[in-house]
Parts: sequence; structure tokens; C-alpha cells
Amino acid sequence: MPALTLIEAVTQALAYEMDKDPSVVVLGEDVGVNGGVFRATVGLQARFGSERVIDTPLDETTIAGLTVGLATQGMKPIAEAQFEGFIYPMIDQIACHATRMRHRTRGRLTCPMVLRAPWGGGIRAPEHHSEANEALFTHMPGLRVVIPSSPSRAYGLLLAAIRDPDPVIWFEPKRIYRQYKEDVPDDGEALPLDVCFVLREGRDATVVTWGAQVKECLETAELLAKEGIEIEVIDVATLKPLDFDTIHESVRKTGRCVIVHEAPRNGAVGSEIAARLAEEAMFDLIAPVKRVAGYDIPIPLFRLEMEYLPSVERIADGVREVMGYR
Amino acid sequence: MPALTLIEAVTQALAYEMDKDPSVVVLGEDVGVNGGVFRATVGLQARFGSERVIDTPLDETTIAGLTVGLATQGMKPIAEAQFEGFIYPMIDQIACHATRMRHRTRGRLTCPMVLRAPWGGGIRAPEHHSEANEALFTHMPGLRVVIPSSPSRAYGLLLAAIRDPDPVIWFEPKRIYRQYKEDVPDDGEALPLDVCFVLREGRDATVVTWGAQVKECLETAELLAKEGIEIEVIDVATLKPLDFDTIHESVRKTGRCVIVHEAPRNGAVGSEIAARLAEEAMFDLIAPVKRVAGYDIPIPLFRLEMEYLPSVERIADGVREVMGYR
Amino acid sequence: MSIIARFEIEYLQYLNADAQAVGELPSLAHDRERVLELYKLMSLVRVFDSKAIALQRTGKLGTYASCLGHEAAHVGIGAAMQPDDVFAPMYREYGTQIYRGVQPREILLYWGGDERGNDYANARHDYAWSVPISTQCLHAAGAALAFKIRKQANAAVCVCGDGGSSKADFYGALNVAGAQQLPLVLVVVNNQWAISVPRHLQSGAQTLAQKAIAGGIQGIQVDGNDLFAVHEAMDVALKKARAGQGATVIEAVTYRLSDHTTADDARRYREDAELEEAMGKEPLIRLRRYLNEKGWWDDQQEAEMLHAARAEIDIEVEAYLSTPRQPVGAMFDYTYAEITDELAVQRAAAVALAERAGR
Amino acid sequence: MSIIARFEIEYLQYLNADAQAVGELPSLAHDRERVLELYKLMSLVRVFDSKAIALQRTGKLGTYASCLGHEAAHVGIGAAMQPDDVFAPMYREYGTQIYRGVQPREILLYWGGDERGNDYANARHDYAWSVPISTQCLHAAGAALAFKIRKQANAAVCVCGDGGSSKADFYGALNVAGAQQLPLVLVVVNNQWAISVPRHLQSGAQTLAQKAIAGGIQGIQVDGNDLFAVHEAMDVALKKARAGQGATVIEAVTYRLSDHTTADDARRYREDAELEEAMGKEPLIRLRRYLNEKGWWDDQQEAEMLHAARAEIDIEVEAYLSTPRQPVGAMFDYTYAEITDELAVQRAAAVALAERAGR
Ligand SMILES: Cc1ncc(C[n+]2csc(CCOP(=O)(O)OP(=O)(O)O)c2C)c(N)n1
Ligand SMILES: Cc1ncc(C[n+]2csc(CCOP(=O)(O)OP(=O)(O)O)c2C)c(N)n1
Ligand SMILES: [Mg+2]
Ligand SMILES: [Mg+2]
Repeated sequence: MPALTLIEAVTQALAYEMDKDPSVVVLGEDVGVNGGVFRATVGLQARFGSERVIDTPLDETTIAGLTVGLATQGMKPIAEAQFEGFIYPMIDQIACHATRMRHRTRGRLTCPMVLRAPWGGGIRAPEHHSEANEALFTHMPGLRVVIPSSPSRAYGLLLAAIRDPDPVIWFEPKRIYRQYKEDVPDDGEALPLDVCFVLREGRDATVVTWGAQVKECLETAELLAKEGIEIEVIDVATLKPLDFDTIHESVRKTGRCVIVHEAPRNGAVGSEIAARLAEEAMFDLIAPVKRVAGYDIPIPLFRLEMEYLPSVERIADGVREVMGYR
Repeated sequence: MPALTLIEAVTQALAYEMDKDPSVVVLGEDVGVNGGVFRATVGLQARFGSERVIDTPLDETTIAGLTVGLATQGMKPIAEAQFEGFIYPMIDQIACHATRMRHRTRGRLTCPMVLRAPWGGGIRAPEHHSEANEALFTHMPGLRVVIPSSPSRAYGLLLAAIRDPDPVIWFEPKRIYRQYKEDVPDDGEALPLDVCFVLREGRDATVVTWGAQVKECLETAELLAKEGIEIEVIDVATLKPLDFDTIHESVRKTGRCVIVHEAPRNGAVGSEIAARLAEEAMFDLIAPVKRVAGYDIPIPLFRLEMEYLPSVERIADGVREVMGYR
Repeated sequence: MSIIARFEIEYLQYLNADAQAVGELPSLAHDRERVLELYKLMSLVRVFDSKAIALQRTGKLGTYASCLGHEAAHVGIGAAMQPDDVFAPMYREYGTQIYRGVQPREILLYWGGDERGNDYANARHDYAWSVPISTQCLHAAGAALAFKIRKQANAAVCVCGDGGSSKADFYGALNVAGAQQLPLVLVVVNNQWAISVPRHLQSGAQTLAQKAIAGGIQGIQVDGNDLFAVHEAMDVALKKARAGQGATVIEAVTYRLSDHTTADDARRYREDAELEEAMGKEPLIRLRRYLNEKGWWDDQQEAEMLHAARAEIDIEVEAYLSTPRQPVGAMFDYTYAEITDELAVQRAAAVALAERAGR
Repeated sequence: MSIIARFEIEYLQYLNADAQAVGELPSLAHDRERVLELYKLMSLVRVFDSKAIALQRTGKLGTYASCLGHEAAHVGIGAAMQPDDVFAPMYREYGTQIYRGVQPREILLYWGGDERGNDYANARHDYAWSVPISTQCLHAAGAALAFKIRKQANAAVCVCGDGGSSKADFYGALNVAGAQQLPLVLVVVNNQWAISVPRHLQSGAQTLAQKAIAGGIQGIQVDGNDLFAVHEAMDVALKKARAGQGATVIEAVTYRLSDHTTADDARRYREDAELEEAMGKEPLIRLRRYLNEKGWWDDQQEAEMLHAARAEIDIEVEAYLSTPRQPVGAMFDYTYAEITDELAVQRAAAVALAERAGR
């Protein structure tokens, strides 16, 4: 069984599905010979040819529009935005067309596509290479939005995303691309696209997170365990549609919830989770909801970026704060 | 004193500020001779010339980029997106540049600009002409986002937006463009860009809303008053930065909060308000927070659109629901 | 200083404004049956168009975009295409669409605020109208890429306006079409106006056809009021595309004889004289003169044809007007292939509310 | 069929790869002081570039984009500009920027992860690097529009790459520059690669200069390794722009002799032979040969100049390395002109946290 990093698991899933399904094609900037700037598509062009692994001109509007065109005409395109910070020019085609083809034509045309992008901060990259802009997409009806946080979840969820009949925004937490290896059998088994994963059980507080921040949350759990605080860590993974049931069930047990994400706090995915708690779990909560998030500023260049990203310290403070209520 | 509709108040504010400040220019599609498809810029080109009221080529990317270029070089551009549904291609220049010029250059270059767009549903318009996508902007650090709901607030807030040293997204609720007239003296008095307006006081529940939905909320207040329920109606007006204090203060009094907006519920501005309540007002709340919002689907074409938009009926139901808790 | 590249843009016209042949006519012009078929379609479209405007004026239709004056361009495009080619329209190409099997009742249903208008009974792989300007150009490019990947000898066709040729998506399609040698035909229907913005404010280019040069593909300008010219240019471009020889930009020069849409009033920004002049060049009269002069058509035939066209459109209008509204729940049923749990809850609430209100 | 438009693209070169004059040289070539000044700047930039790469390799700098091979293009652009013109760079035009007063220490500070690098002491109205490809082209167009509105006789200059010339914003700038007759010079520094994507996959166009035709403006291709050609084309284009006679596209053909950035490894996708061939045409050696042959420059002068350049860069590096990190609170202070209440709370929390941790 191959031990793979998260990004290698992405490559394995892409190769698996391209091999099985001739309608799957990959397109983007530098995805061909170069195998992507992070090497996610490495080897694919050599194996599947330059007609199925396409280096496009440098225009994200073009990539997005081509992808919609391919998807509506019987192909299953997997497009890459080189960084999440370059995805903005794609929003028009996503919001106006990818999400609406089915709706607009009452099911006559559909848009099964995946838009992949490396996502998030913490790799000392230049400006615009460290964004966490998932909230722009979770607000859009018709999308699925997925952020895996381990090699095996990356493999299984990506297969599900490719096979899904609707458009999927797929963000890869680049900070943990090569954080550790895991056995990821290349068995073609997809994971469900509508459940949260409970990564650690605990009775005292529920910590809800996704992406690279899962790492800090699990570390926080270790730290707090030494203080006698047992937190439950939930990896949301599929941010849209949101599996609120799993979160709610956990909060019913713990009575406390801390939401952790690196995107700016205001109007983020954490806001929606907190809103659902305010609507549906108010009487289960012992403590107010607590968000530990990126600040409402552009993520700074790398000399200060670790001051911006939620740290174990900040998360632990957040948990300790909600533990103050009984 | 002139009695003006909301859109006439917009025109009056534009003319006032263009007259006072030669650096103010207007640009967009059809803003010149035609005076805009809704007539918001009517008469401006005749008065201020085609160098200050510019019909651009039909490309929203271009309009946004030009606007950033103008704003960073000493002008105060007011750009128009013809409808909010055509604003998506502008997001890249807004997110990557307008919001960050000051941040990126430590204040050397700044971006004082207003991006205006008619906004929202309910006018039996074609596809893409009825969106409520304010949440995409409230998530972006560095922006102000404003939606006026009356002629006089439109006048005062727009003046403030134009004078603000940072970029402002300015949405006009087109459904109430010509709903009623109000005396709006052309006195150049701006309104503050960081406060909510309490439009009606009430002891039983706080209803928080903005844009055209203010109308339905005020009607609901009348209806419910007959049932003996007194609601407080708050027009948020400036969605970012959010004046949570005014909302909180009201909820402290009423113990109940219903948030009403026409955008899809998931990840909307209502989510952020509910999240703030969950964090800061949990012990003030008697009832769970209630959201009455657009459904999480694309707004339908006009034969069904009124089934989509929050109605007096739905809002009243929402209030009655929270009144069930004591 | 040396010259390293030279380019030319050609102009194609067969019938001038007076319906006189300019040079040798193409084979289509000699095919009586075919020309009459296309003339009848152009006439039907015009009948449809004025009926639709009347419906809008009487509150029975939403905002509607007229195609008055564009009939030759639109029908010429459709007539050169094969059923398996893909068409990506902007929003007023009823001539092309009806040729390809879209029904007038479907067109009305869409402008009448009902998504089912886009669920075409025929032409099922064609795109619906694309309201966000020129975004359809990239869908067509993607469709063309799909043909290329599948080694399918078809072409994709998109239409945009003079305004639309300023848009990022148009340039993107042009660029990738050249880079990837796509089987794509980009038609710019230059009707001189983008709502109130005249052609000269869109671009400093002498022709819109020359934008092709930026993508390294061929561009040609044709008289868009001359059915023969449009058809011939399309035919050449489509055959080239299907043979894997790349993309073409066709600028069809015509004139918008109507307001932009029923929500517009062109008198605000447009001189009457300009409109009058353009009326003198319009495509339908021109083609009829050709038919008359050929002895293929007379006033009696014209009257009978118009009568039949009106009857046909009346049936379509009737079908449209008698289509009941979709049930409220329908608005939830096409957001995802399978409704999500969250939407199922919202759907149930909306349906219950409507039922309670007796809707 | 008739021809309605004809276009030509010219190519400009004064010194060929062997430093031999091709036709008559422009006046700059005869101005010893000026040519030496520019040669020295090109050399300084190269010294800077290798120093920056070394800093990156030793962990003292973040990802860095080399300008190796682009020195003639970049310095040529800068030398033709006036201080009040506006410059909108992509991310490797150090030659232009240093000419305009940006300090090497500022450049290092930016690539070192510190926003203060963009707070140029000089050239204060110039744009900072624009990481999102070609978005700067529209900033330059906007700046040009500001000049036009204010009737200020200046021009805006933007640079993008061959890859960047595929981007929506580039085409948008081109289009509006033609439509509005803007005082804009769009320079495409075509170095044959966009990271790993070769020129021919970007576009089917024979030249990138011909994209100008799409906007109805003038386009010219120049040898981007020939300082005189770049400078001359810029000079002509800038004078035209400042005189209100419109925009120009200049394609400067050069070669990226380095990896794309320090995060890239070009050996994955690029043949050694191609690189070697390009080395034979590089701009610095070419200009030095010209100087040598003119008798304006000898090995001793070269050695002294390099020594001085290294010393100068060392001082800059020292200044960079000794710049302390910004205080944590600084990250909040430039989001709005005045900090909002909400941000003030967040700022206080972040500062307190850092203080607690002794940072
Ligand atoms: C992206 C976008 N921006 C603006 C509009 C509003 N709009 C609708 S049609 C139109 C003008 C289109 O002109 P043109 O492309 O010449 O086509 P025509 O209507 O003349 O056939 C505009 C600006 C839109 N639909 N989409
Ligand atoms: C919008 C956007 N997409 C992708 C990238 C990632 N990227 C950085 S440089 C580059 C290639 C640029 O090539 P070119 O324009 O030829 O300039 P060069 O680097 O060769 O000078 C790419 C794809 C980016 N910075 N911005
Ligand atoms: Mg037009
Ligand atoms: Mg390049």
C-alpha cells in the first residue's frame, strides 16, 4: 500500500479517474509537462496525452469558461487555478453558469466539473498566494465546496468530487501538502461529499475546523488534554452542503463550540456555522459560540503571516474561554 | 425642497459631489447620453462633459481596472455595474487591488472609489438581473458595503461613500427605486457610514434587515402591531463595517431577533449577524435567532420570483415563531 | 525597421442594398427551394418578433429583445450549421434558434419568466441565451475543445454583439481558439449599438473582424443584411473548422432597427435619420426584391406566406399563454442533481406557504 | 470579396546579436555618457539579481523572480520615461524601477515578506508589483485616463509577459486604450515562457505585437535584448502618447535566462540547447561589445564598475537585512484610512498575544 502525502493522494485520484473515465480531462496553467507548480498533475500528461491534460493560455476567465463549455458537452473537466488568489476571474463563469446550467435549462444541460486550487497560508509565499476565500463559494447555490485535510480524505473526496454530477470547488490546503504520509490504497473508493469527519472525540467542547487548521486543532487537543480538557475535533471537509447534524450532535454533548478557520472572520464559513448554532442549538449551548479566525485584514506578507493565522495558542485560549461557562 | 425618489436622490448626490469636486468622475456602460439604464446618471454628461461621465466599452473587468487606476492616481471614480449580476468580473480587481492598495503600499497609494450597482429582485427582470450578492463583498477586508433604503438615506450615504478615502461597494435596491418620494434637501450633508438606522421602535422582537426588504419589514410591523406584537425594525444600511452595537442594544431590550434578507441564506450577511449574536448576545436572547431569507437556490425567473423573496407573510411567521419563546 | 507580418481583412457582399448582385453569386443564391425556405423563416421570425413586442406591451411577456433587422444574419448562421454543431447564442438570435428547432413557444416562455423555455425539445445540446455578455463565447470554445478531444468533426458557433466584442470572454475565446486551433466560429453581429453606446466608443478598430488577428486566426467582415454573404462566410468557416483547420471571426455588419429591448427607448440616444437610413438597407426587403426579380416570388405568395406565418405564431403564442406556472417546488428541483437535505427542508416550507396562501 | 483593411507589423533592431549595427543607429547610441549610464544600470541590476538569488538560496529572502536576460528591455523602458509618467510593473522589472528611483533595499524588503518594500521613497505614484497577472495593465489604462481627463501631458506604461498577453485585463486595456485614445504604452516582454508554458501555447498569433490591431492601435515588435531598439520604440510611443495621439503595444522579444522564480526548476520543461542559444543573444554582452568596439569601455573600467556595483548592492542588502520586522499591530493599520472599531479590537488582541509570547 502506497504511503502518500496529501498532494500525492490528489495525483493518485486524478490518475485513477482519468484512467477509468475517458471523459475526464485536466486543464490549467502549467498542468502539463511541468505537472503543476506544486506537482499535483505530475505524470498525467505523459500518461494521458496533451489532449486530455491541457496547458491553457494564461487567463483564468478562459479556463473557467472552457471548463463550463467542456462540462456541458459531455466531458468531465478538472480545472486548476494555480493559486486560490487567482480564482477571482473565474467567479463570473462559476456563479453565472456552472452553478446554473442545470437550473436554467431544467436539467437539459448540466455542469459536472471540479475546480481545484491550492489554498491557504503559511508557506511563506508572495502576495496573493495565501488566501482562504472559500466563503465566496459557499454562498453560491448549486456548488459543492470541499477542503480535504489528510491524504486519504483527499483521495476519497476527490474521487467523489469528480464523479459528482454538479460543479465542485475543491481547495487543497497547501501548507499540509507534504506534512505527513498515509497509506492510501488506490482502490477507487470515494468518500461521501456530505458529512463532517469527527477526528477526535471529547466531552468538554466541540472544535469545528477544516483544511490545514485541522493540524493546529488536533495539537490543541493534545495540549488541553494535559489540562484535563477533552475537546472533540470535527473536520467539516465538505463546507457546502454543510453537514450541520454532526456538528449539532457534538454540541448537544459538549455544550460548547469553538469554530476555527484561517479566512477573515467576517462573513466567513464560520459565520454560517455559528448562525446555525444560534438558530438550532441555542438551548444546547452552555457557553457562547467562539470563533478563532483570521483577522479582518488582508493576510500579511510572510514576515507577519504567522501572527495572522490562528495558532495553537489562540485556539487553546478560545477553548479555555468557553470552558469558563458551566 | 425637492421631493425625490430613491434613484433621483442618487442622481442628486452624484451631481452635488461632481459639482464640488472636480476629481469625481463617473464611468460605466450607458451612463452617458442615456443616463444609465435606470436613469441614475441622467443629465450628468450634459452637465459635466463626456470626459467626466464616460461610456466605457462593454467589459466589467475593464471598468473595474480603470476605476482602480483612476482612484490610485488622484481621481475619485464612481463606477457603475449595470446590474449586480454583472459585477462578478469586477471581483478580481476589487479583491486583489481596490481593497489592498493602501495595505500593500503602507498607505502610499490609496483607492477612494465607489462601485454602484442596482441590486436585488422583484422587478420582473430577466435572468441575472435580480441578484443579492452583497455577501461576496462583506467578506473582503478593506471594503465598505452600503445599501440605502430610502431617498434621504441614499443621498446622505452616497455622499459619504464618495468622500470616503477607501473603496465602497454601493448597492441600490432597484425594487424601491421609485417606490415613494421624500424631501431630500440638496445640502451636501453626508450620513455616517458606520451606523444602523432604527426605523421603528418596539419591545418584543428585533427585526434586522436592509435594502428593499425594509419595506416588507415595516409592513410586517404594522400587521403584527394589530396582533399586539411590537417589533423594532433596524435598517443595517452599512453592512460593512457592521454596527453590531445598535443591533445588540436592541436585542438586549427585546430578547428576540429575526434577520431578514433576500440573498440566499447560506453564508450571507445574515449569517454574520447571527454569529455575532451567538458570540456576544447569547445570554440576552430569550428565543433562538431566526433568519427569513432567500432560499439556497438561484433566484427563479420572474414567474416564481415572489415565491422566493421574503414576504410579509414569511417575516410575520418568523416573528411569531420567536414570540413563542418567553 | 523591417516588416515581419502583414494582414488583410476582406469584406464579403453578394447582394447590395438595392438587391443587385455584386460579382458572382454563391451557389445558395441559385437554389430556389432553399432560398425560399430561408426567406420564409426570416419572415416568420419577423412576424414572431412583432408579436412578442405586442405581448410585452400588453403585459403578457417580460422584457423582450427584438431581432428586427438581424434576420439575415441569424438565419444565415443557422442555415450553414449542422444539427450536431453546437450553438451558443447571446439573446436575440431567434432566427438561428428556430432554424435549429427551438420553438417560438419556448422563446416566449423564457422571456415570460419561466425556465422551462430553456428546456428545448430539439437542439438539446445547444446553449440557452447567455445574458452575461459574451460569456457564451467561452462555452462555445469549450464545446469546440470537446469536439477536438473527441475527434468529432463538428464545430461550435457563438454569437456576440459589437458591444460583446469588447468583453474579456470574447478575447479569451479568440485567444484560446488560436492557441489550440479550435473548431470554433465567432460571429460578431455588429448592429452599431450596444444599448446606447455607439460602435466607435466600443473600439478604436476600423473593423471588428480584425480582432481575429490578435488570436492569429482568420477574420472576415460580411454584409450582415445579405443572407448570401452571411451564409457563405459561415459555410467556409464551418467547413474549415470541422476539418481541423482552426477558428474564424466573422463580423456581420447590420443594424439594430428596434430599441435595445422593450425596456429601452432608443430615441434618447439615437438620431432618427440614422435609423431611416438603416431601414433602407434592411435584409428582408432586399431578399424579397431578389426573389421578385428572379421571378421566384410574387405578392400573392407573400400574402399567403405571411398569413400562414401569423397563424403559426398564433398557435405558438396560444401554447405559451396557456402554459400554467411551474409548481412552487420546482424552483428547488434543479439546483443539484439530487436535492440536498437543507434544500428539501426549504422546499417543504415554501410549498407549505404557497399552499396555505392557496397558490 | 474586397479588401477593407490592411495592417503591417514592423520589427525594430539596431544592434544584432553580434553587436553589429543593422542600419543607422538612433541618437542614443551616439551619446556616450548616456549609454554608459544605462549600461552601468544594466550591470548593477544583474549584480543585484544574482545577489538576490543567493539570499533566497540561503534562506534570507522569500521566493524571488529573477530578471536575468531582461536587462535591456527593462532599462530601455525606464530610460525613455519621464518621472511624472506612471509605471505599472508586473514583478521582475527591477531595471525600470531602479531607474525610476526604487531602491534595491525596497525590492528586497518586498520579496522578503514585508509590505514596506512597496512604500517607495521615490517614484511614489508608480504601482507596486502586480502579482495577479496583467491586472496592472488596466491600472495603467486608468492612470492614462486620469492624465487625459486632467489634460496632463504624461503617459502610463505597463509591462506584462507573453503569458500576460493572454489575459483578460491585457485585452481590456488594449481595447479601452484604442476606444478612448489613451496615453498608454503596453509593453509585452516576450521571454518565450510563462513558467512552463511556451510561447506557442499562449497564442496562435505570429507576433504578440499584432494584438494591437484588435484595439485599433499601433503595434511594433522590437529586439528586447537591444537597448537601443527598446529605448527608441518606447521614446516614439511615449511622445505619441503624451501628444494625445494614442496608445502603442511594444512587443520586446527576449528570453528568460533564469528559472521562472526561485521556486521553479526550468530543467523540468526546457531544453538546455534552447537556453544555450539564448545565452548567445543576451543583452549585456551585446552592449559591452558595442562599447568596447566604440572604444568607450575597457576591461579595467568593467572591473571597477562591477566592484562598485557589488559594493552598492552590499549596502542595500545590509540595509534590508537589518530592517526589523514590523510591529504586529502594523498589519491592521492600512486596511482602512482609519481603523474600524472591530479591527481595533482584533488589533489589541493580536498585539496582546504577541506581547504575551514575547514577540
Ligand atoms: C456582463 C454584462 N454586462 C452588461 C449587461 C447589460 N447589457 C445587456 S445587452 C447590453 C449591450 C449589448 O450590446 P451588443 O453586444 O452590441 O449586442 P446587441 O444588444 O446590440 O445585439 C448590455 C450592456 C449584460 N447583459 N452583461
Ligand atoms: C492571474 C494569475 N494567474 C496565475 C499566476 C501564476 N503565475 C505567476 S507568473 C506566471 C507566468 C507569467 O508568464 P509571463 O506573463 O510570460 O511573464 P514572465 O514570468 O515570463 O516574465 C504565472 C502563471 C498569477 N500570478 N496570476
Ligand atoms: Mg450591438
Ligand atoms: Mg514570459
